[in-house]
Amino acid sequence: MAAEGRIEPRDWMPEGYRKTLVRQIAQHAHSEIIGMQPEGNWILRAPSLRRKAILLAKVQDEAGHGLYLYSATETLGVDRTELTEKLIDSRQKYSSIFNYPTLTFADIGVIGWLVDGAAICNQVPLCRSSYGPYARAMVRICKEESFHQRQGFELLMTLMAGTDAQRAMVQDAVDRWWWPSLMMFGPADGDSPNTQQSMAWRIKRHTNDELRQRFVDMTVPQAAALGVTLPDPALAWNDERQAHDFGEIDWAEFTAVVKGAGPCNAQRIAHRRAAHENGQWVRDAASAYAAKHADRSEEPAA
Amino acid sequence: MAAEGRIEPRDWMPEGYRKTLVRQIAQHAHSEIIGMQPEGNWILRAPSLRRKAILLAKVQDEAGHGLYLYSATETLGVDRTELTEKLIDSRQKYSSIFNYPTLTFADIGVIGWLVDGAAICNQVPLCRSSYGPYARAMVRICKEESFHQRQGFELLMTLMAGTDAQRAMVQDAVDRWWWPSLMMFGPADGDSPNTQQSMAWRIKRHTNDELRQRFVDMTVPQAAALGVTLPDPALAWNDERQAHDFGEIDWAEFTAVVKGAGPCNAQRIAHRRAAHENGQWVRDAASAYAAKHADRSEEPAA
Amino acid sequence: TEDLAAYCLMLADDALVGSQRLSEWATHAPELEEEVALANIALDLLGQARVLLARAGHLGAAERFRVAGRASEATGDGRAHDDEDVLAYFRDDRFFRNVTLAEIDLGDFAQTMAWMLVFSSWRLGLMTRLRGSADPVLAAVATKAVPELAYQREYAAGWVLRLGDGTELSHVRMQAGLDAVWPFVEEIFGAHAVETRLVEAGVAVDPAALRADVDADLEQVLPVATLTRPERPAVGLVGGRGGRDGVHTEALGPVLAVMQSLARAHPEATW
Amino acid sequence: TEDLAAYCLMLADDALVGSQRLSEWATHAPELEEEVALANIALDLLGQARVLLARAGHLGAAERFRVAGRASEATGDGRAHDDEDVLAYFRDDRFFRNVTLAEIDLGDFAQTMAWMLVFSSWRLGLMTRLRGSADPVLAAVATKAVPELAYQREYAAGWVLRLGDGTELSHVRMQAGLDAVWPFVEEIFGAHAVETRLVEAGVAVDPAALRADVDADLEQVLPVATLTRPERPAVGLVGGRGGRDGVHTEALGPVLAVMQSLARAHPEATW
Repeated sequence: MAAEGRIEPRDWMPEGYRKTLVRQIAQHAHSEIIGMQPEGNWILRAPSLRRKAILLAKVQDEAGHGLYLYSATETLGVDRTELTEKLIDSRQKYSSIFNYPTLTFADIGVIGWLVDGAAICNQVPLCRSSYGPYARAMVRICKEESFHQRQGFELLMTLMAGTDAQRAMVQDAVDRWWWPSLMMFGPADGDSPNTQQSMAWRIKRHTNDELRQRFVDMTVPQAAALGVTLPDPALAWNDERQAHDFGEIDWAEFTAVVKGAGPCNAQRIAHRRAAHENGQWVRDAASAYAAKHADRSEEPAA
Repeated sequence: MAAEGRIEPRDWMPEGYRKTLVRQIAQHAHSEIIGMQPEGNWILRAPSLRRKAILLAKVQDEAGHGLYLYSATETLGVDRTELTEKLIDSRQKYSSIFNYPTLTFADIGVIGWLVDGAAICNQVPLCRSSYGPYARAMVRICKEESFHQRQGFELLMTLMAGTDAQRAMVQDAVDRWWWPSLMMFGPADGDSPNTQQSMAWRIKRHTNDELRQRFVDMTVPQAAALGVTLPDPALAWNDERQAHDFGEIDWAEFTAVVKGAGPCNAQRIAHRRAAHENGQWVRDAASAYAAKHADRSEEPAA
Repeated sequence: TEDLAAYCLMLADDALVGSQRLSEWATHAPELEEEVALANIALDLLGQARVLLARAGHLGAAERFRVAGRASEATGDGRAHDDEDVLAYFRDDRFFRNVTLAEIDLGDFAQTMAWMLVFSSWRLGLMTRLRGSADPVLAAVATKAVPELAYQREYAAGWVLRLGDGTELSHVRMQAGLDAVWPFVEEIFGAHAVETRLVEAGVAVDPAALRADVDADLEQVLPVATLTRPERPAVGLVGGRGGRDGVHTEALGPVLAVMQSLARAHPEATW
Repeated sequence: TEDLAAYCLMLADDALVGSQRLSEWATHAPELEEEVALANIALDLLGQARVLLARAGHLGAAERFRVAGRASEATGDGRAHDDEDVLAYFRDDRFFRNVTLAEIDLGDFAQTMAWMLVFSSWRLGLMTRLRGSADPVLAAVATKAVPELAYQREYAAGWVLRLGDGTELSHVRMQAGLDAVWPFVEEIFGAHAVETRLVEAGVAVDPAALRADVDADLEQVLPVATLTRPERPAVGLVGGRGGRDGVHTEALGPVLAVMQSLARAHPEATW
């Protein structure tokens, strides 16, 4: 593994590697699926037909990402139903960022810009993941994510060139999403117990703090281009480090959200649970129909 | 009965009289309940808080009228549950007027003015119904109905004094509700088989055409005061008859709506059925609780 | 051109409102594959609506509502609202010309599939014929729409089969879904005066001709799906007027209230 | 007075949004008696909201939104919108100051009764204390509201008992309803800076003091109803801000979109 080769489904792999991988891919799949909700919240109210089409297509892409990723876990012997049950029973996690509400349409742009941007920082290295199916899924996903990120930024550019109310909407959204976006990189390195093992297995390739710094450095000039203020008085260029200094994350909020006490945790899980349970009879019908059909095709011709 | 005395619940009455009375009161009760739906459609969107309060109170009054009327049928030995089942199985009717949709807020005013107005014409004579409990319920109901009618008219006056869009809204609503309002008096006298018997029993006191004429004569000057046009080119004062002539009702539409093929018949019944069925567990719980409680109070003190 | 603009609005509104209704499924679908497919279909319909609304706008339909929507002078900097958005967002429900079938609550998944089978079968028949329209723009729109609608019809038919001939529960729900949709089917075959005039001009399709298409599809699917063709009265018109005249069901108002809320809160904004 | 206006808005919005939510029950209640009672309670809350909005408007709160709502010059004939309507209809959701408890989906009847027990118990405690406010208008509003809220609390408590100790099904639903409401309870006891300043001035009530009232009511009702006090985490704030700062749940936007749709379609009209 250290030789940068790829592991494929039929290859031998350490059990700890397999487990960690399943957990990581499942969390990523769950994040795509739960992440549809905050954006889905605005599909019916999108303020132009073009934006409606873009948003609908984006949410559709996320469902597609969920599909690839659950397929990748299936190559590791764990199926979608099992993982969905774990999700709705809160036995597996998803990205905590989606436990924040989308309160205005500017949030859609900011999610594209900051949240997808942070996701890309996290995910690009995964395209070189040691596990083949995951790496290949990530190549496709990252491509689509960066398309989404550009769309988000373009929406924000349009709003910033618009009315005062629209500009205020963007600033408000940035104020609410900035810190949660920084939290997307996870706990500080000193508090991240799994990082070393994951890096050794090349499931993970950079530490949380490294990625967070890269994101901040990338985002600051973009914020300037947009004309928005990032809500951190400590944010400043450090000439010595050749990087931006920034303020302390509210780790108490981070912990609360991770532990289920974020603004939308209960809502997101209840929504996903309802969709899953309300769809049970449909999935049952499809199975029953397929079984009947299989039986019939096995019958000898009369 | 011919002597204009009142029949009370414990008095002897002919079976035909009782049946006709139950049918009539039940239909009236159902009409109050179904009639809540077209108005309820605008409670959440009422364009001022004052109008919202008026509308909510009106819909509440209608539920109250339903309650009195079902109580009157209970004095004749038929309970609410049985009648509700008949309603949602389409075995009993309600006023066909409520099978038309409310498409704008002006419809709320027009329902008050025309529909409540027509209902009052139909109902005032019932305050002298030979059956005591019904007559007494009708006194109270008619009082509230004429309050509602005045509120409807006042809303229309306000709209007609408003913007062009508001005036257009009123005219459009009048155009849609005028003919259905005339249909509220039922088939022409020649086609109304039950009228003679009901009049003999003093359940009914005027023929359909008499009441319809009275309504037209009453409404024409009100329309002029409002500044709306009633959508009937044949409408004209007949000096000889000292009454208004008016055009022929579209009896085919009338028959279709009565037979269940109106614009909203299916919707109204489905809505009522859903409310009834979704409430079953609540009513069951109340009964179960009452039964437990009754049991306990019968237990000897420890 | 006034007739043509009205006809474009009719076809556009069917697709726009249907797309909005389908979009309600987003994040609620019974399976991820359905999530993707329903969004896909909603996107196809939205795309059809956009081209047709733009055409209606080109023909002058937007001017009337541009004022009503107060979206004119405010955007003097040249970034005026596109016609499609003026027509979608600043038009009141009484001016929407879709058939009422397009606006009904899609209810559960079975009802949605019943709805989609009828709607796509009907619109596929329409667009197939419209490819030969004397109006080249409509012909082009139709040519692009045909394969999209063929996909929708296949998708819906597949699910009607699976649900109708699946479990006992799904069979009951599928039949109930079909029954619930049925009263709104008759209206889609009635020709509005605008359509009648444009049929004579070789521009539009006679909706009456589409009954055979829909019947054929239903006859092919329902028996195999063990379903019964419903016998329920059609919803009546109001004084002879229906969706094509802007006389809708009570369902449309709230749907548009939500759809238009943000655009109307910022009438002078572009997005 | 800016603080006082904000405080009036808080108390008004709690009632207005709660009333709107309860009004969703109209024509859907499980029994006619409940139809009447729920409408009655919605009307009481609406009445409280109207007086408080008018007061907030008097204190200048409406001016800011009167422009935003474009409802000013258009009504130059003197029939200007009442302040209450400017504040109710032309204010965007981010400027509503209700606690999020007031805006949540009331779900089924059990959840509605759980919601009402908590909401009315809390608001009754608040209004009972507010009768002694240094502000005579608030004191008068509170005096009128107290018996209304006492009725609501009795009504809700009665149903929580009947459902909790009714059938097995109703017990499960009642507990689930209570569980669903629970995460939104903590927020109602938190004091906003405006409240803290007004408490010092003897004008407002400290929300923290209301916890004892609500706890006492729940302790009286839940055990008899055979229900368990839930142990679920409170919903988190967003960067320390909640409903009182205009940071709401995703539920509020669509509720207001519908409520405000008609008024906003005709900004220059009076009704």
